[in-house]
Amino acid sequence: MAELVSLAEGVAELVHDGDAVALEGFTHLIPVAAGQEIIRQGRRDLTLIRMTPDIVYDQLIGAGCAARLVFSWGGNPGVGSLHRFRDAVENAWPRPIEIEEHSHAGMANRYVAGASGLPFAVLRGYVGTDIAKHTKTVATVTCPFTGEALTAVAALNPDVAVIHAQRADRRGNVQMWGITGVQKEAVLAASRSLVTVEEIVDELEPQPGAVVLPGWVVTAVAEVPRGAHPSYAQGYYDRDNDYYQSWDPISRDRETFGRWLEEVTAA
Amino acid sequence: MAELVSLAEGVAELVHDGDAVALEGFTHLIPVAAGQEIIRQGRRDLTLIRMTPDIVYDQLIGAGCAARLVFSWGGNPGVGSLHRFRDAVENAWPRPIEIEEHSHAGMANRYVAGASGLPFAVLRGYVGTDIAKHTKTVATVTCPFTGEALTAVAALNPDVAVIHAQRADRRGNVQMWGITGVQKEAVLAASRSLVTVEEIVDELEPQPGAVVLPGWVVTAVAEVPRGAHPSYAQGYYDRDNDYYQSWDPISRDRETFGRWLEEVTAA
Amino acid sequence: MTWTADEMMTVTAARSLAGRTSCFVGIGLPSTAANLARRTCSPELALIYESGAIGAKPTTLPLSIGDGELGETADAVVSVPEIFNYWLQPGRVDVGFLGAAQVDRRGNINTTVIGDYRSPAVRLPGAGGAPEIAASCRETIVVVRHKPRTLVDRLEFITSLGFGDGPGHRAALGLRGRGPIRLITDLGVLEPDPATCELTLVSIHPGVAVDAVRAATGWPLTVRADLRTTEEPTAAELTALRSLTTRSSTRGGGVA
Amino acid sequence: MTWTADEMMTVTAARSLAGRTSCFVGIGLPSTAANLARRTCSPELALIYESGAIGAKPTTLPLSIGDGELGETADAVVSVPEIFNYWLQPGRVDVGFLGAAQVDRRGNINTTVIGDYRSPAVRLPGAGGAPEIAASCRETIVVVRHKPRTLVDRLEFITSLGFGDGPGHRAALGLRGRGPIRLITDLGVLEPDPATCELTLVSIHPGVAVDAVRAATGWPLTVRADLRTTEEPTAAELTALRSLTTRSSTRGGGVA
Repeated sequence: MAELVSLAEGVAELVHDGDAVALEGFTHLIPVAAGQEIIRQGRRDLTLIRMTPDIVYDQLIGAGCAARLVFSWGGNPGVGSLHRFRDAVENAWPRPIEIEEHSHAGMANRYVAGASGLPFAVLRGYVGTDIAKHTKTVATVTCPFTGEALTAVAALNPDVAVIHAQRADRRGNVQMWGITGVQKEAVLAASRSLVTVEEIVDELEPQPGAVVLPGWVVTAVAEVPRGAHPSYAQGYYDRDNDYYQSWDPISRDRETFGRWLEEVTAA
Repeated sequence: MAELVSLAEGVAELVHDGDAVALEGFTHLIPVAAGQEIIRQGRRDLTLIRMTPDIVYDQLIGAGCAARLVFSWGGNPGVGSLHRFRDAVENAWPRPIEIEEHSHAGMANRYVAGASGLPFAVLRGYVGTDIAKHTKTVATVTCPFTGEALTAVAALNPDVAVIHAQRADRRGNVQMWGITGVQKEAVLAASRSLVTVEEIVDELEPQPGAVVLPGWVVTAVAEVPRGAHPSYAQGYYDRDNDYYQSWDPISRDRETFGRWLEEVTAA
Repeated sequence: MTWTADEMMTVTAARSLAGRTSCFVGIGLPSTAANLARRTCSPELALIYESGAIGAKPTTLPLSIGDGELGETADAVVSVPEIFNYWLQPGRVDVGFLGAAQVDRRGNINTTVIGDYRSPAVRLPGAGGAPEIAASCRETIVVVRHKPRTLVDRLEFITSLGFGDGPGHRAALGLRGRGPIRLITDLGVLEPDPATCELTLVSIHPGVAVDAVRAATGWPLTVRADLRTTEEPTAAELTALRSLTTRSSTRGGGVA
Repeated sequence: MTWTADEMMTVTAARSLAGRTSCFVGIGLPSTAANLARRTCSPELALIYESGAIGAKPTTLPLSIGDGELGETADAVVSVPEIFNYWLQPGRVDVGFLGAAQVDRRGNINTTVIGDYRSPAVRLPGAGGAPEIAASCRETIVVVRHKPRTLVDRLEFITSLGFGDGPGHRAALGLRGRGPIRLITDLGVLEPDPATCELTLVSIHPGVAVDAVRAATGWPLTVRADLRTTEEPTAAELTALRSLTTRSSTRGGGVA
């Protein structure tokens, strides 16, 4: 059964300096509050893993928490660039960041392999592109039946997965619905997991399209209302598109970002 | 968009002599009416594919429709043996049947590979057992990253998949819920598909745990109320356990079975 | 309260699930014991069925691994590929609970054929989920009725691997689970000898003679020096078991 | 009715989806065109987003590929691994609709970096779903604004393969999809020359001069002898497009 904790406790117990951390969420249910708590607790040298690093990863990178980024698409959806991410890659500010880059299909299959206890996954991908030239986690595998050459990607097994869901019950059974992306795979692939939820309830009423993670595969659950803001939590609140817009000028300038960072860490 | 047809039309159009046919259903939603229509239309030399061949496969085999069986567990759940299946394997009656045998994990992954457009799937399976000695569709593959040896199974791509679902709408969008087994994979792996449903409705109301197959990946839909009897259709009717019991004596004896067959084909 | 040998077996099997978090429930006798465990020693035990039901809490004994009540009472229902790939294969399940047509002295299981594979004397149902349950669960427990033709010296066909040829065999094959740590029958409890991996009698059920167990075993049975007598079923255990089985039989049929 | 160059581009792109069953919608400009197509020439078109939404029917323009309305209006929402493995990879989707930071004369796409990969002049968002959309959809259509720095002679980094080095390259790599059959810009429409796979101008938008297109293209542009002029947007098309974009802008933000 998962332990019920506060967000601060959960991050303190489960996220350590140098860990490979996957904060997953595909536009919906992004664990932003948990990411900012990681900043607040001053974690360093993290390998940040995510298919779609957006604002919260821009914040973590700008705050200097990350030594590496493993990803497949990095941007501010609906707006444009992640300026802190670009500043780190283009100018090594505030520190150099190593990147390991994949396609979405490759990253998704790396999580699938990790969740399945396999060292690799097979897909049709990367062929004819320059992506594979810059990563060691893409290779070729030959079908033992047809002789066809296919692409192999190495399993992803984060030290800790952090996700946000709509609900959990008191035993730590987690329920999320709507676009649930790759969160189940991230939790099942990771050694530890922290799930923030909109609310903890007595009973999880069945919901159409719901994914349920039983408490015995989740390490800790923290109740964090609006923990996905500025992304959305279906059934709870909409995406705050203005926040995504307003992040652009904050992120563009190191000093403006610095002031934002002071406010967050002071909070 | 899937074509709406009668069961007789659907079987006549989509299931041909010599086809590889997967009638899938994992205890729940077994397409029994469709299987008996295949018997009625006198199909021959079929390769029957299914993880859990039960009564309806016993009937198809006893009726002489099958030249091959690809499977992972063959029995009368809650009762015992499939006597027509055993008579075919042990005594080549009414005709010899070739078998290709796997584990559930292997069969499930063969469907996954088929649905994914891959020639094979990777799993941890079959190791140390005698199963692989008797099939050509299990092999070894080496992880290009770790050098670990893993098991590969060949993709399954049936000519036609036949499944039963609770509902479809008039565009042929199919909705099923409860235990949905490997039916989605079977339909997506097959060249053609026939889906029998309890009812055709104007609108598919969302249901907890529902799997929806869009009409553009389904070939034909036939409304066949109680089409899964004696298995069950959650929300419609329960499993007819007495029928499973009563099948045992019918199936044990060639003559009794012969009389049952006459009744079905006369119907 | 008096009890039958089958009841003794099922109660003993249920007790072996005390303190476990999750159990992958194979088809057959194990399902009865696993459901009894949830009503006695292990109320929080997550029952996992190969049909995709995770955390099933049936009120009556399932007649098959895909009964409607399994899905309706489960914490989650997933696809069959997912249950094997995401849940069983990585080794996150504590115990695999298996039945068998035949089990040999090293806990290897046959559920495929008796006799030659291509022209068998008896064609059995086949593997189902057992080979990977036996390979991937952290530990497995096997439940069978104790007969010479069931507990055999060697198997003609290995469907699911126990300890293979003996010590080190599983590790050499890269299997992650520990293998069959216990064989529970209607006569007693057998456990592997640490040195040889051979199943030896560690506990005998009340009122059963050691010679009777020897006679019912297809190999020269080693009896542990510290042979115990299995604790009698409690009234609570028997009541729970009987209410389970009556309720189920009123639904017709019995467990495969 | 008058229109802007962007509107001409989007309307032309939408028209190219007439008669299609399914479209895998990449992030960016394509999303506007695909949603317009559902409101004009292709009401039954199944829009598939990499977030897992299949058959999405948003009433307002999505601001991202994972907007709530995509899931709420979809025929089915599946996991991200499933959308790539079961739906995109087997080649069951008719058209892949892609944007690009740069596209070369053979339809290869760069969305990764400008300059050296390890110390780039400009770091772009990266691949996302595009490499496999470009590889696996039966056909792909690319939509970009026509600028010399966008339509370039050669790419420093190929993120998604078009026709590679030219005829036969895709087949040699075992790719199943036909590749980029059309490049639609705010100036005209380019299609691959069957012999060379080089993108050539087949249609020019009303009021645009061929020299202007040449000047905005990073390679010596071949103009087809049978150059057509693109049909003007109809009032219905423009009304549908404007209602889409207004409704969306009232929600703040624009499409990435």
